[in-house]
Amino acid sequence: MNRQRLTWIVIGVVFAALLVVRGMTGQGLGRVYVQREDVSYARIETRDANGATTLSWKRVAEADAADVRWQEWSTAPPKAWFAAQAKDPGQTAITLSWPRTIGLWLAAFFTLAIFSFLWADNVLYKLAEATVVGVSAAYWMVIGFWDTLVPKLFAALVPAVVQAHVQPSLKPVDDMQWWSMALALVLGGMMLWRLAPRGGWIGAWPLAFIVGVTAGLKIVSHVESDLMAQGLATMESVVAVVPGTGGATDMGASVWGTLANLLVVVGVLSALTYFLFSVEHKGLVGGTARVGVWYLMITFGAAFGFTVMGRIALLAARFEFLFDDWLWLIDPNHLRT
Amino acid sequence: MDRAPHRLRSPWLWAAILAGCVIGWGRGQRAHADAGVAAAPAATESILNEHRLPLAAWIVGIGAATMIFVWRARRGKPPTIRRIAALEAVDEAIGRATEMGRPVLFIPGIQDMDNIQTVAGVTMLGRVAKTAAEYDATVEAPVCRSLVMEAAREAVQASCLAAGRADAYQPDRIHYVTDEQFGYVAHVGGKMMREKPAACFYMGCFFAESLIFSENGNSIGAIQIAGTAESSQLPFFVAACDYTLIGEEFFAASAYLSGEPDQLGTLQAQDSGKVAVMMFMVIGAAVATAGVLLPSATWLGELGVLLRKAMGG
Amino acid sequence: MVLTRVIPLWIAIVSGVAILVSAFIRPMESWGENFTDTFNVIAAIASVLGAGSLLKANLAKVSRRDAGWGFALVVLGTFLITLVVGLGKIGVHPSHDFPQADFGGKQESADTPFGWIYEFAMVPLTSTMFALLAFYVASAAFRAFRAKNLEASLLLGTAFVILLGRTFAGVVLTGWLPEWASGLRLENLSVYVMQVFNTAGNRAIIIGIALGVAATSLRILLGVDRSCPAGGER
Amino acid sequence: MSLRDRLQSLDRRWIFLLMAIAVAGPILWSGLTGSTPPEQPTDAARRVLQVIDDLPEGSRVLFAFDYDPASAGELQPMATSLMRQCAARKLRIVCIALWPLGGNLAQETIANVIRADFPSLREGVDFVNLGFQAGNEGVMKVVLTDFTKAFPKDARGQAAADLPILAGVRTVRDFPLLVNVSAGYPGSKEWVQYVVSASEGSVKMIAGCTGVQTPQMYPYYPGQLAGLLGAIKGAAEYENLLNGVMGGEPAPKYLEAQRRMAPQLFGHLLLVGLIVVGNLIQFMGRRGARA
Repeated sequence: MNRQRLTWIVIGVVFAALLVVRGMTGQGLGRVYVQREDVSYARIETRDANGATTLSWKRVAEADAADVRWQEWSTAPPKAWFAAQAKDPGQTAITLSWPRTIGLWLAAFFTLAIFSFLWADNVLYKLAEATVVGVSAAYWMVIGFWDTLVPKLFAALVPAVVQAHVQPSLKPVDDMQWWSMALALVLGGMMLWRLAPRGGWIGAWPLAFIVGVTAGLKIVSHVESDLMAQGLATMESVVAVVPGTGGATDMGASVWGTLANLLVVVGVLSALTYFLFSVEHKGLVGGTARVGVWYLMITFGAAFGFTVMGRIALLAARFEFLFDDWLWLIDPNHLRT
Repeated sequence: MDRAPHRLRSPWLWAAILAGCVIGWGRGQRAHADAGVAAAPAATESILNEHRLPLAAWIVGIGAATMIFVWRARRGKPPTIRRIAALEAVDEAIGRATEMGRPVLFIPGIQDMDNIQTVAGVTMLGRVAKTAAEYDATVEAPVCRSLVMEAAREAVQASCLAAGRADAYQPDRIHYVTDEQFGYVAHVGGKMMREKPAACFYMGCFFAESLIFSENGNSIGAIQIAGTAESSQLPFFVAACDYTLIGEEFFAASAYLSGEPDQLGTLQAQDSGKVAVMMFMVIGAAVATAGVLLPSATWLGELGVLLRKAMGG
Repeated sequence: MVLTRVIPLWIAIVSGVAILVSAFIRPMESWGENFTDTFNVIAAIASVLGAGSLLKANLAKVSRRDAGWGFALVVLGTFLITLVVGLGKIGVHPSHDFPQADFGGKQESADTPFGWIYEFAMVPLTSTMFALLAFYVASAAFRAFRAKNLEASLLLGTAFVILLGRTFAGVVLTGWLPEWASGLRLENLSVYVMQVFNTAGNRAIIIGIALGVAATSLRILLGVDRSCPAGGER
Repeated sequence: MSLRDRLQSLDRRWIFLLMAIAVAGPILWSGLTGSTPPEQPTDAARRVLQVIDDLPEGSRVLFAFDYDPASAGELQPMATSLMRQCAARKLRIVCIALWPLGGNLAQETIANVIRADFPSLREGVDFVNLGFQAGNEGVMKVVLTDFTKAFPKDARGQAAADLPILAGVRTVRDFPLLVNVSAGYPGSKEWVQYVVSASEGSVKMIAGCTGVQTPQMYPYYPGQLAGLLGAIKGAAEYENLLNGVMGGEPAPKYLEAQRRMAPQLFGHLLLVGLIVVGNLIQFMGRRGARA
């Protein structure tokens, strides 16, 4: 047995032992409770003067009067279950949810499996990686189908089907939308032609369309909201006049403001000089470009500092999941006490 | 290359004709509206959006500069372009991968083809694939969008053909993983650790994954060259990669690597745009400052307004 | 040659120029917005190709018994299960607004199999992957943030000021400075850095990118770039 | 092997371990003891408090929820505290969302803050949730000319034009304050560009952003942006100030940001320490080479 495998086994055994100890002490750990809600709807058909019927639904309390019924479960805090059990040990209003409890443990397993990559590539990480690839690829395809194809493409081209099975409140689309969806269907079909044994080249046509339109759209948006807007923002007076008390000018603040404005203008110009391609960075241009690089480096340093904050918050959120939701070690939101 | 057939196929000519047709159609619509056929309130407005005229002027200006510099370049006046270290290193990185017998990893960002950075990234993939085909190195490109996969395959196939190595094109090396950002990251991170590519290229639109990729690449000792226009991710690439193309440099990369006079000409056009913006900023700031210092000179104020209008203000 | 090179080039040019011109013509201003929907639909249809690529790669691994073929089997299994459950809306209760529609329900809650997969597999996996960043930031800070030259020193100096200025540590370190020197307190210093240097740097980057995008677009629209994915010379 | 060599070739897993301890330790400490690290609010947070405090009672506030659950960890504490101050000041709160899941988050925030702690406020009169509208900056352009055209219904399906809270509202200019909690596009930057700039000073704006976005928002502060809360730190400062103003023992939900600052503080200190040590090694190496 090599050393690495031994390390893994020891870590695993110690961890499992700690889990067992945690499970035996206090309130235990890692359970999810749910509250059941019965939903019943009755069908109401109303006939107007012309004899046309409209269908509406009313939420009803008694299951007998309902045409459609189902159950919904929502998560209940463990303290609600503790309280309910203390009052009546036979209650069924709040119950342990096996699917969600298993899910919670699975989520904890996946969290640890991904963290294990920090140590080294290993079988747990590979398993987590395979799962996330399979699940997420399918997830986005399902979302693409139900949230894009159905409400956009099918709603435009086969509205009756969508109305009957998915969204009775669907409104008819205008001509422009119909044509853009018909175009999308044709181009999408050409893309799929790649799967055919011959004539796969036709897939290059929709790609060319997408690239062309993207180029046309982006040139407008970038020149307008970036180039012109940022240029405009720099075309302000460098001299700042800051009003002080009693109508006089606050000299100190004005000098500082002027200096700041001057530094901004110098910075923009010198950093832009750095981006010049057709001039060698020598002499005056080289010197200016160097100042530009200093500005860029300060900008990057600032971005780094701010980004780090968010990253630590994300890690903290994962640890909170492990300590709070799974291990029940801490209870910052008072869900159990 | 024979130029005669090109003239007929000159896209600019056709673009001009098309623009003319569209404007003509627009005018027809307007006449239609004026005749009361479609009496919409908008009928009183001009068909052309005058508020956007400065924008149109800027785009036409940059377009004209591009045409002029491309034309000059074609006439045998190739521009001189400064050295971009990151791009000089591309050949070296691919060469090293060939020597070590390990693959080259190319990530064209995590966005779809409707992002211009992805388009630029896929174009760069074509360039890298061409060099790799010449050196006989393999390029692996896992992608996270189906359309990007198709576009990347197109580009790589074309490059292999251009390098005279049609056999080097293996579509399965460019494969789709998942649309999900961190599912993709999990896969690429694991792949890097297992296959240990010798050179890693990150060219496109990146978000949080920039540092995960570049730190993993660093730990396996790969040469890393990155390029992106996402300013929030630039610090991480600058810190963790060997070379980084910053913002505009990334968009210039494909033209630079092509070495074709036409394409280098477009870089000069980019520069002339930059100089124009810089001049507007200097004059605009100077006029605004003078306006504050000499409040009595009303013509300065008027000039300032005019300059700001030219910038869409 | 014509079908594979010339026509795609022309499709790109014509569609691009049309959308560019439409931005300036009032009745056509909505074209660009409509394109978003068109694109999303094409991308959703094209996901069939992505699924094909994923299935092919993993089936090949399984059938060749490559190293790690078991994991390829996990990819296939989880992919197919999620796809079937999600597309079929299996176990989804009807919608409250129109209970009669058999596919009208939403599958967001953990009540439904698809929602369960999302909440207990996808969320923990992806958000933990995201959280790994905190570790990589730490190792990059140790390894890469070295004051090798003036440029690198500026980068790390700024990062330092921001990092310290954004916690209580900054207050402890420089809070004792008297009022007249309050500008040098870390929290105020970080605000100046942001307002002056960061503004200038970002502005230049943004303008540069805008020009880069314009030039890239023009290379496509004028047919100069022959290696872009829109066909052209090979 | 000298200390320098050992540090130079330090396995990065030791750094990972230090990071794990620096983050996990404070979470456990603050979770078990219930205490939070001390907080000293900066001017930026004070200014946010002041801007809301300066509004006369009954003023309308447009509250835009432009984020989703993925960034709720960083932004929810801000949204909670901002809504709490608005409700306590008896401002009339109109919630909207340009992110699909933002509407749900607005609903949750209303339930957590207004329904739980300000039960006397009436929906439709003192607060309302108009839900999500698709269209990104297109929606912003519409609210500049016709507010109820962009948001025709509230979350319960009632026509916005009939709601007492919106009586007399024509455009976004009828809201003296815009509060935006944002995680990206569309968000604070677009609200400034399209709405605040176009309103010629009649709309003041407070933005709460993620850490990644904050550097991009600073160019607008304190000009077009009246207040800016950056990342969890900004939220913690503001939360601390507000708890001081409100008095009494704050509920756990009003301490969320400050609790989250505990791992931040140690994480940042570790990073600073790592940078210092890394540079010391570099410095020692340079001296050694010269000798």
